[in-house]
Amino acid sequence: KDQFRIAWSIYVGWMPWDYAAESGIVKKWADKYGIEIEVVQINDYVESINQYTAGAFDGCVMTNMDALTIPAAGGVDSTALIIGDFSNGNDAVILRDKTELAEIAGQKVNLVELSVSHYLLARGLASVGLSERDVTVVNTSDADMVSAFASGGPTAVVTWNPLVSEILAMPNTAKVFDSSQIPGEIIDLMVVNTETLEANPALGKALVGAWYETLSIMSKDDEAGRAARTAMGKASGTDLAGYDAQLASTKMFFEPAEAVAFAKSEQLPLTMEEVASFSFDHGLLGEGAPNPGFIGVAFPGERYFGDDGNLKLRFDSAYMQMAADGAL
Amino acid sequence: MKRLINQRPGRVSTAALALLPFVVLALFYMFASDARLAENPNDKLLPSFSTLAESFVRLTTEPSQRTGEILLWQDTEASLRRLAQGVGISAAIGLIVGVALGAIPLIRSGFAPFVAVLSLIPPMAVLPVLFIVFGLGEVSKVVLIVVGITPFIVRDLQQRVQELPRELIIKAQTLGANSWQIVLRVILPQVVPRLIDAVRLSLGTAWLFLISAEAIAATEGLGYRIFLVRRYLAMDVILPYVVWITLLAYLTDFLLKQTSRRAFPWYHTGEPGR
Amino acid sequence: MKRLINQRPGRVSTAALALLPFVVLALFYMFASDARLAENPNDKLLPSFSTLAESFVRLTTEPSQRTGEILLWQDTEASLRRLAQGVGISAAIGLIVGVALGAIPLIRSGFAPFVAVLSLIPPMAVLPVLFIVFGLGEVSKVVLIVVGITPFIVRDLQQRVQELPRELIIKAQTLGANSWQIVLRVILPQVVPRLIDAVRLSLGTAWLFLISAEAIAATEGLGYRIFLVRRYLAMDVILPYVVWITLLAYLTDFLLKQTSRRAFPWYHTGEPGR
Amino acid sequence: MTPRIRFENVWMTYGDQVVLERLNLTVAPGEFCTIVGASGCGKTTLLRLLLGEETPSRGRILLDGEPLPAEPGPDRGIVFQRYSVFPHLSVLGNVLLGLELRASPVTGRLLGAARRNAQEEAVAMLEAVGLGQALSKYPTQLSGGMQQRLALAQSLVMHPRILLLDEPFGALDPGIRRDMHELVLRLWRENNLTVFMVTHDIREGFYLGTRLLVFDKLRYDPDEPQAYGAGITYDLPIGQADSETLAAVLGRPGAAASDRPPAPGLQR
Amino acid sequence: MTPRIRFENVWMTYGDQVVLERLNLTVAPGEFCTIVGASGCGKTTLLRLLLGEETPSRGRILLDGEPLPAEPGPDRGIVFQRYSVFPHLSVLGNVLLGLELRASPVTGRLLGAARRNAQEEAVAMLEAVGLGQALSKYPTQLSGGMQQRLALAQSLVMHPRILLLDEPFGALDPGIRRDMHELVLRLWRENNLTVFMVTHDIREGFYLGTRLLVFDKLRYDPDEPQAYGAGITYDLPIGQADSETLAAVLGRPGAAASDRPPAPGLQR
Ligand SMILES: Nc1ncnc2c1ncn2[C@@H]1O[C@H](COP(=O)(O)OP(=O)(O)OP(=O)(O)O)[C@@H](O)[C@H]1O
Ligand SMILES: Nc1ncnc2c1ncn2[C@@H]1O[C@H](COP(=O)(O)OP(=O)(O)OP(=O)(O)O)[C@@H](O)[C@H]1O
Ligand SMILES: [Mg+2]
Ligand SMILES: [Mg+2]
Repeated sequence: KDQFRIAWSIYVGWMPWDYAAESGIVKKWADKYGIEIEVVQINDYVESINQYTAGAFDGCVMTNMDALTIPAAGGVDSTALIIGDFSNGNDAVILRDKTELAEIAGQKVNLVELSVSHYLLARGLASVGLSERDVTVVNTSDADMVSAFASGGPTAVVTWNPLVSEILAMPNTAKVFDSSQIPGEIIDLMVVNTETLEANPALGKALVGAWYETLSIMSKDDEAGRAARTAMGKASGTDLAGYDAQLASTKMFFEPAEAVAFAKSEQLPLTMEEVASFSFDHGLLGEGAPNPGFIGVAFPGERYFGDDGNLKLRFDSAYMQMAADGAL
Repeated sequence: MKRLINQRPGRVSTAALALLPFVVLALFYMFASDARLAENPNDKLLPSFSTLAESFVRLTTEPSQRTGEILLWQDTEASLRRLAQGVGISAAIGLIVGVALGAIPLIRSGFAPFVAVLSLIPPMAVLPVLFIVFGLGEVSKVVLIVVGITPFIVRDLQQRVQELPRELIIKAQTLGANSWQIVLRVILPQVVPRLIDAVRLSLGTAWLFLISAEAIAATEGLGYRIFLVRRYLAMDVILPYVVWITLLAYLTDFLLKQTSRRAFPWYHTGEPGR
Repeated sequence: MKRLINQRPGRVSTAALALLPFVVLALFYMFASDARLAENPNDKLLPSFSTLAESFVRLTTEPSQRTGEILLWQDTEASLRRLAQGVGISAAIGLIVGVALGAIPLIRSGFAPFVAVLSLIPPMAVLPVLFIVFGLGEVSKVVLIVVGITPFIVRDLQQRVQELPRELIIKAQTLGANSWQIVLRVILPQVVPRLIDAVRLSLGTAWLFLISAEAIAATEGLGYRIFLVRRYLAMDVILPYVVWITLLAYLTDFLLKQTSRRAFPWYHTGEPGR
Repeated sequence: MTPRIRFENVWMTYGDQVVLERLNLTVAPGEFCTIVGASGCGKTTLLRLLLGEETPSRGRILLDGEPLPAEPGPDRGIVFQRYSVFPHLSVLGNVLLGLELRASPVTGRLLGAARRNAQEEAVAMLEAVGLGQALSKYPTQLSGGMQQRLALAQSLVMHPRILLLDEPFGALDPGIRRDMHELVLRLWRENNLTVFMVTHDIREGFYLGTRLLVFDKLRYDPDEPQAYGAGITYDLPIGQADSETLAAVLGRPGAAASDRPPAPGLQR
Repeated sequence: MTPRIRFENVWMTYGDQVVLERLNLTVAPGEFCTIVGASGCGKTTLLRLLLGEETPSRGRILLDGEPLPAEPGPDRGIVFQRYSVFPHLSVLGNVLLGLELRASPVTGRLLGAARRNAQEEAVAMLEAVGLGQALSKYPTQLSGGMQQRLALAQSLVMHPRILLLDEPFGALDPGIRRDMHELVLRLWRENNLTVFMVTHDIREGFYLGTRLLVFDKLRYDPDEPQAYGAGITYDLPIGQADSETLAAVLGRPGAAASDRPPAPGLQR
């Protein structure tokens, strides 16, 4: 097999994929390894993961939580090939006319249910001694979050950028909790099908190569870097300034070595345990799941969380390591 | 052999023929599901019939964590309430505005083009405006249905009123009726069964808008559940819900048809029995 | 004074009356916009007319960064192409299946109930399934339109075929026609203008599905653009797009009507001139 | 005696098309005018003018010496060939309707004693037309002849001064037609009506009327068939109609029908 | 000579309702049978049996000694009161259709010389019925009389052995009707047809036919009106019909109409 399809959707940490595809970087790396890679934009994030899970794509961008609850829980053995970034303030809890997180108690909270926003809310509530029972969660589509809040009805929302900055621009709003207070827990990944990757290491190499070349272009504050970020901004519906603002609250791993270090860190298994227990509590691991560890997660260095007989999600730093070593 | 066009199946073969495509579909699903499950036993996309049945039992018996009610009934109740409100309001507006447009030339000249243009605006595109005006609560879901189907009902009823034989309007005038009386005693009663027809025609669209609205902001409802569990590809929930919605849609349609037959026998004479 | 029901406005007052609601709406918008902007000059919800005009000029002149084409034309072209394909395929299926169901009793017995059930399934609820089956490429957008409107067209055409006077079918047989010839020379040509009517009726729904499909997977198209800028509440882009879509919808409808009038004069005699 | 109806040089045109021209006609109270003429020559238009549904393009129409009201009213009843009764009302409801509308301008309904009185009146009228047994049926359950009886009863219960009939029996079987003729003649005499009745059947016209009006084009231009309208070519007080006149009426080539010039002919 | 049509003890029932009972009838080639009877007595049903659109519930029908085919075919032409021509085809197209269908089973269309020949034949037929000037018009542009001429031409161009007419002139003006009578008689003679014509107008029946069939219930049960069907109550070779028979036919009270028992009556 030498033709592959990967899916991405619009989010600050994934815009490099659009640039990489449009500017020919992906093609260059694919050619180098003698394969073809089609990069497909999908506007509905969940739909892209579903498609990947159903087998329509070989790779897809998603968060660590969704990687666990959708493909892994659906029995599709998946590998987190690239750890692109973690949210460092990009996701936030916002209140209207209130300034303290504890004041959220008793309110209706608009958010995309069962998404990382939901997770962030749970973590935030725990940090002030509240639980989900103290609020009412209203599932609200992300596309309509801004206009919903502008309508004046909702008093509390949890969402991500660029919606956060749009909402914060409205009067009498305050950010009361954000992902910078749980650094490294909301992680944006490029996930590929493990079986496909094992059979075709070229896919992993090409993707990782293309990714870090793109990041090295966009990370520089020179003409080319600004042009790249401008393009990414436009494609996500904003401009350079808007995009830079979003990047500021995102901890991008511009250097592969950083990402490798993150993958090997002690924190990652703990984070995944936290996420698994949240997912289990909300029924995301499926009706048949007896405990949060039902789905095994593997980490670099032969470390595991959960049932290592049912490993379905693997954090693999090998390809990023090659990039760090300049071996691609 | 008779021409194909003249061949009519008997009673039994009609029933058999009618069942056939359903059976074929079920078999096809079964094979596809088996094939996928053989490859990946955790596959969620095409759950087996037994999983579907289990899941259906669970949905209809297990109480929800949030409210303690049975999920399916809770969702059904919420959705049907919204649907009934939305369709009810649309029907009321449709009746009043449609009759006014159809019966009174001055009003028709003033508003028919406006209504025609309104009916062309895709409601999904103006969602933000709807939110601003109607908020995010129950109201906005009902409003989306209303916005979605009222233009059709209004225009259909206007048409129906204009199709009433001119002779009847003249006859009413020769019986001394004033405009109001003509509307009240001649046009309205004749148009109500036609309103039911229009409502039946627009129910499909109403479901569409209901599900879209519930996908945008809700805490319960059939559409809400489908979009929520889509997040973890729980087809074992989605498929029973789809079947259930289809059944509800069929029942609503059937009830409306029967109500119309009962209440307006004069309207239904001459309809083919089959 | 004549009865209200008998009063007809003259030509000039008809035009004035028809314009009135549009003017009122524009004024109403202006006041609402001014009020909001006075409170918060950065308010994005109801941009002033001048902002809208600027934005419209930008949309119609500025090239897209992806392809270098003008955004609005690029989006329009993509959307209209999908719409045309989707509606074209639906019309073709509708014609073939509708005529088969309507003309041939054996086929009707076999498939009419199945089609009736299919038409009740709300396509929005089976979106995930559709995407799995048809992928997310261009195909899926077209397919969503097809799935959304074909059942209606099929059932409408079946109805129309069954409504053709029985006498004509008998007459054709006394002229020696076989079943195929009856379909080809008697039923099909009479049903094509009715197909155009059905397509016109379903265009609104087609737009709805197109916009929904483009919001899920696309990189260009009118629905995509609205989806993309919706998260920034860029009403200065959304409103011109909505007006543009409405205009396109109107034009499509008008073109279809005219085409039908030209091509099938026999079908349109006896229609009221107004 | 003031004439009931007087047409003074009435013209009726639709755009370019002249339908009626130079119409002068005086009808005394109690006359029974039957109107025949080729299809499309303007017979229905004449009735619409009498109804007030249309206003003459030129000239004027007087009712009892006053200008005719410009819209239909309860003094002029009508029975059409079709769609003359309300499908959503029962037989009784159809006849009650006029009484209810007259008595109750806002709700259009009567209650209690007033309703009972009106009901009695309606039933009496229905019995007069032979529908006493079908009070609670809907029009669709009635035969064509019964529907036309109902339409007559509905009009007559309002005691109009003028009764307009537009081919009221055109769709009926000959047998039923004959009964209807007797009914109409009886009602005409009993209610002291002035009747205008359009018919395609000249024998019907001769049999029923006190006066037969034959409509036809007065002049004809083959290049511009719509340039000239129809007028009254024969105005025959019945009884004076000897076989010669009859022959003349029947033989005269008309000019308005679309097929070929047909005379308003005898059913052979 | 084998009879063209032979009914042997034919019964026709719809569910409980007996429409026709004990029908025996022999019709020789070239006869012109006119059929009268009260509304709903089964006249149209008889034609549908002859078409093969319905099969008798009991008994059998023979065509030229063979069992009648169970579906319509080109040997039996028909003209209905309405919907007899194809609205989507021009006048010429309507008449060409049968010729095209016969010659081209797959496309149903003719091209080139074959088309020109068929066209000539069709035009000749249209001229015979007086529609030579309207070849490219659509039926909706024709008057009622012209439409019925067209329907006749369309049927006759196929040279059927039997022509069935179901109240073909019921909707026409008397003047136009008279022309149509002459046309039908001429076509009947020229084409050596066997004609069955249903009419409401008994005079039309007497004038046109060589044989008049009067349908009516043979027996009647007031409690169960649907229990007995109609049969032939009079079978009159025309010419033998003296005024006495005529009076008998006209005077006999029928039993089937819904309004009141009407006789198939004279248009008075
Ligand atoms: N509203 C109208 N606008 C334009 N032309 C009209 C209108 N009403 C009638 N006409 C024309 O006026 C002429 C007379 O019509 P009318 O209905 O009075 O004829 P008629 O004598 O009643 O014919 P028929 O015997 O067929 O009922 C016709 O040529 C018709 O086309
Ligand atoms: N398909 C059918 N199913 C049931 N009953 C039928 C059917 N066709 C005809 N009938 C009944 O058979 C009887 C005879 O009908 P038919 O149409 O033959 O009468 P007809 O003599 O042609 O009447 P008309 O003069 O009104 O045309 C009627 O009572 C009718 O209701
Ligand atoms: Mg008329
Ligand atoms: Mg009949």
